[in-house]
Amino acid sequence: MIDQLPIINMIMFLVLALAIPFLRKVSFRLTLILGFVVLGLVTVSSVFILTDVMASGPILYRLGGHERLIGIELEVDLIAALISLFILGLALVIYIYSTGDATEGIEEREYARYYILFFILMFSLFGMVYANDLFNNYVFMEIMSITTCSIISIKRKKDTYTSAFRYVMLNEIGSLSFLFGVALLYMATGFTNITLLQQALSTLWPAYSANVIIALGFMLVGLGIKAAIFPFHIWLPDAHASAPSTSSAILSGIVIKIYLFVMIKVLFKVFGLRILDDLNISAALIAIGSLGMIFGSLFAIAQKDIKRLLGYSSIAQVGYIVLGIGLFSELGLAASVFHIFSHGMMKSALFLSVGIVVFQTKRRKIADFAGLGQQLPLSMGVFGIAALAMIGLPLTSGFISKLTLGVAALDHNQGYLIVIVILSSLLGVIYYLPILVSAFLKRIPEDAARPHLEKVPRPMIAAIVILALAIIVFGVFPNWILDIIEQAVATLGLPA
Amino acid sequence: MEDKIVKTITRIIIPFIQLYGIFIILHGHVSPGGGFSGGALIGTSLILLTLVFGIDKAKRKIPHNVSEIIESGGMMVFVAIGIVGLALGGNFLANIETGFPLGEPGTILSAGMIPLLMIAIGIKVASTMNSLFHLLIEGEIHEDN
Amino acid sequence: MGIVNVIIIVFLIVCAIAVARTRDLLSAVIIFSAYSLMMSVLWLLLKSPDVALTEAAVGAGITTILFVAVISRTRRYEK
Amino acid sequence: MKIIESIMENINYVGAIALFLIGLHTVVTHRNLIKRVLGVNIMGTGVLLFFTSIGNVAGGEPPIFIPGSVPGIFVNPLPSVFILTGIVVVVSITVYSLSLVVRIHEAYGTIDQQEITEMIKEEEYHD
Repeated sequence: MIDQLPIINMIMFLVLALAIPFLRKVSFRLTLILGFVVLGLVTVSSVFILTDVMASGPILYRLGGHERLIGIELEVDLIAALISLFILGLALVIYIYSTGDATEGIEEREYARYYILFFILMFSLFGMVYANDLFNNYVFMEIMSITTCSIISIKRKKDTYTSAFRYVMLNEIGSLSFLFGVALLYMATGFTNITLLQQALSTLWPAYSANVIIALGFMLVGLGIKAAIFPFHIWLPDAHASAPSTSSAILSGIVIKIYLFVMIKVLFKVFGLRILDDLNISAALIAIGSLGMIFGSLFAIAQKDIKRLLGYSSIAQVGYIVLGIGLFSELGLAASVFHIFSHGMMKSALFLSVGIVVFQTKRRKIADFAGLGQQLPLSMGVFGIAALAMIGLPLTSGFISKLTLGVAALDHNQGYLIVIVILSSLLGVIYYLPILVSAFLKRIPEDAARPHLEKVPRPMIAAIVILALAIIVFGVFPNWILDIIEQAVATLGLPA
Repeated sequence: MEDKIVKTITRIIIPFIQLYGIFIILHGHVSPGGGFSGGALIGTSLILLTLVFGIDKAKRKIPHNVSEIIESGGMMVFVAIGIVGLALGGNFLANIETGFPLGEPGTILSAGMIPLLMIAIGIKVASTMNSLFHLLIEGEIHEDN
Repeated sequence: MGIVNVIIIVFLIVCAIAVARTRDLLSAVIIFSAYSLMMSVLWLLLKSPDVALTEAAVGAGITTILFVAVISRTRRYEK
Repeated sequence: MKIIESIMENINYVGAIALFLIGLHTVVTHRNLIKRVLGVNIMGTGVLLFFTSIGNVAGGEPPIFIPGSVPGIFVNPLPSVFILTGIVVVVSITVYSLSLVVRIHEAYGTIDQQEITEMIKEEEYHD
C-alpha cells in the first residue's frame, strides 16, 4: 500500500483542482475545507512515505506497470521525501494565510481560480519531485510555468501582464533548452529514465563527450533561467513586485527551490561526479554562486519598493544554494538543502508579513515603513525576526545554514569563500537593518497623519506566527533536520 | 458573415469534419492519431462554426458553463479510469493487469482501456480548443455564477 | 537522406527567417502556417504519421486561427 | 566536399539546430510581442524535429502493427510520443501567451515591447 502513496498524493491534488469548478456552485466554504483536508491527508501520507523511505530505501513506482525503458517511473528517495514535506509545510502555511485573504487585488470571483491554480501547481511540484524521468520533468516544468504565470498575473492590473509575459517567454526559452539537453542525452544513450541514463552515461561518456557537454550546458542554462540564478535573474524582481503576496511567497519560497532541486537531481543523479569533475563544473558553479550573492545584494540596496528588494535578496540567496551545490561535497550539499528549507521559510515570512502590512496600510514603499513597529507590532515583529534570520543572526535558521556552508567551504580548502559569505551578509545588513531601525526606533510625531489601518483576519496572523516560530525552532534545534538531510545526501555518492 | 454560400457549405462540411475527428479518436490505438489530434479536429469544426455563424450562435450551442463541465469532466474520467487500475490492485493506469478485455488486435474494440482514455481526452480537447478560441476573441471569460 | 528531405529543410529554414523578417504580422502568421504544414510533411517522411497528423491539425490549423484572432484584436503591422 | 556530405547526411539535425537558433533569435531580439510568440513556436518545432530525427531509422516503417502482415524494421516510436506531448505543451504555452498579449493590448494600447517599457517608466516617474 505504501508504494501507492506517491501517486495517490498527486491524484488527490489533481482531483481537487478539477473538482473546484463543480464545488464552487455548492459553496465556497466547502472548497476551502476540502482543500485543507486534502493538504492534511497528503501531509500524513508524506510522513508515512518519509518513515518508510528511511527504513527501507527508495520507493519505485511505475505507472501502468510498464517497464522502465518505455514507462513513466516515479522514484521517492530520501531527499525527495524531505523536499515534498517541505513543500507541504510551506504550502499549508500559505494556504492558511490565503484563506484569510487572497485578495490584495484579486477580485472576489477570482478566488476559485486562484485555488484551482494553487492545487494544479502543487500537483506539478509533486510530479517534479517524484518523477524519475527527464522528459516528465520537462512536462511538469511546463505545467508549472503556466500555473505560476497565471498566479502572478491573477491580479487584474496592467503591470502584472507585462511581467507575466516576460516570465513566460524566458521560462519557455529555459524549458526548451532543457528539452534540447534531454534530446541530446537521448541521442547518445536512448534513455530518458534517470537511473538508466546514469548507468549508460558512466560508460558512454568518453565516446559521446560532445553530446554530454552540450547537453549539460543546455540543461544548466535552462534550469538557471528558471531558478533565477544570477546572470539569468532579470524576470524575477518584476514578477515579485507585481504579484500578490501569497503568489510571491509561493514563487520565491517553493517554485524556485524546486528548480534547484531538479538541478541537484540532474547534476548528481544523471551526470554523476566523474563527468562533472572532468568538466570542472564545480569551479563554474562556485563562481556563479558567489557572483549572485554579491550582485543580488548590491542590486537590492538600490531598491525603493519593498517587494522588489525582497526579490533581489532572493537572487542573492539562490547564490548561496548554488555555491553549496558547487562545493561537490556532502556537507556542502547538506548546507544547500538546509538553506533551501530555511530560505523558503524566511522569504515566505517576509513576503507574508509585508503582505499584511500592505493589506493594512495600502502602502509598499520602503520609506512608508517608518514608525510602523509601534502600530503593527506583530507583523513587523515577524518581519524583523525573518530579516534578522536573513542576515544570519545566531539562534535563527539562517545562521545555521550560513555556518554549515562556511564549514563546508573550509573542508573543501576554499576558505576565501567564507569571506564572500560574510561580505554578502554584511550587504544584507545594509538593506535590511535600516528598514527595521526606522520601523521600530524612529519616533513619529503625535500629530503626524497615521495611515488608516484595516482589521486583519486571524488566519493571516496565525500563518506568519507559525513561520516565525519555525525559523527559531530550526535555528535552535537544527540537528533534528540536519541529521536527516545528511543521511539523505549520503545516498548521492558524493565525497564526504 | 452574411454570405449564403459560406453558410451552406459550412453546414454541409462540419458533420464530415466531426465524423473524421471521431474516426481518428476511435482508431487512436490501431492507426495514426488519437485523442488529441481527433479532439483538435473536432475543435476546429467548432471554431469554423463560430467564424461563420458568429459567436452568439456558437455560444448558444455550447454555453460556457457546459464547456467548463466538459473540460473538468473529461480529465476526471481520465483520472477515474486510472484509479480503476489502482483499486483493482495494479498500478495507476494499469491496463492488462486490471483485467480490461484486450479484444482482437487491429479492431476498434481492443487494447483494453486505451479507447476509453482516448474518448475522454478527445472530448476534453475539442471543448478546450473551442473555449480557448472564444476566450481569445472575447478577451474575458464572463462567469455566470 | 533523400533530396526531398533536404529541400524541405531548406524550405523550413527560409520560412523561419521570413517569419522573423516580415513586418506584416498577418503575412508572418500565414508563412508560419505554411511552415507548419511543411513540418508535418517532413514528419511523414520521417515515419511518424501520428505526429504529422497532430501537427497538421494543431500547428497549421488551430495555432494559425488563434494567431489571426489575436491579430484582429490587436494590430496588424509591426512598427 | 566532405563537410557538405556530412551535412547532407545529418540534414535533419542541422535543420533542427538552425530552427532552434532562428527561433531563439526571434524571441530574444524582437520588439513585437506576437513575433516573440511565433519565435517560441519555431524554437519548439526545432527541438521536436531533433527528437524525431533521433528516432528515425534508415529504411524503417511507421510503427503501426497491421494484423496479418509481416512486420519489418519499425522506427523508434518513443520519440513520437515525446513529440506529441511537446506539441501539446507548445500549443498551450502559445495560447496562454497570446491571451496575455490581448490583455497587454487592452491595457497599453500597443504590443511593442519598447513602447510598453517607456510607458511603464513614465508611470513610475509620475509616482
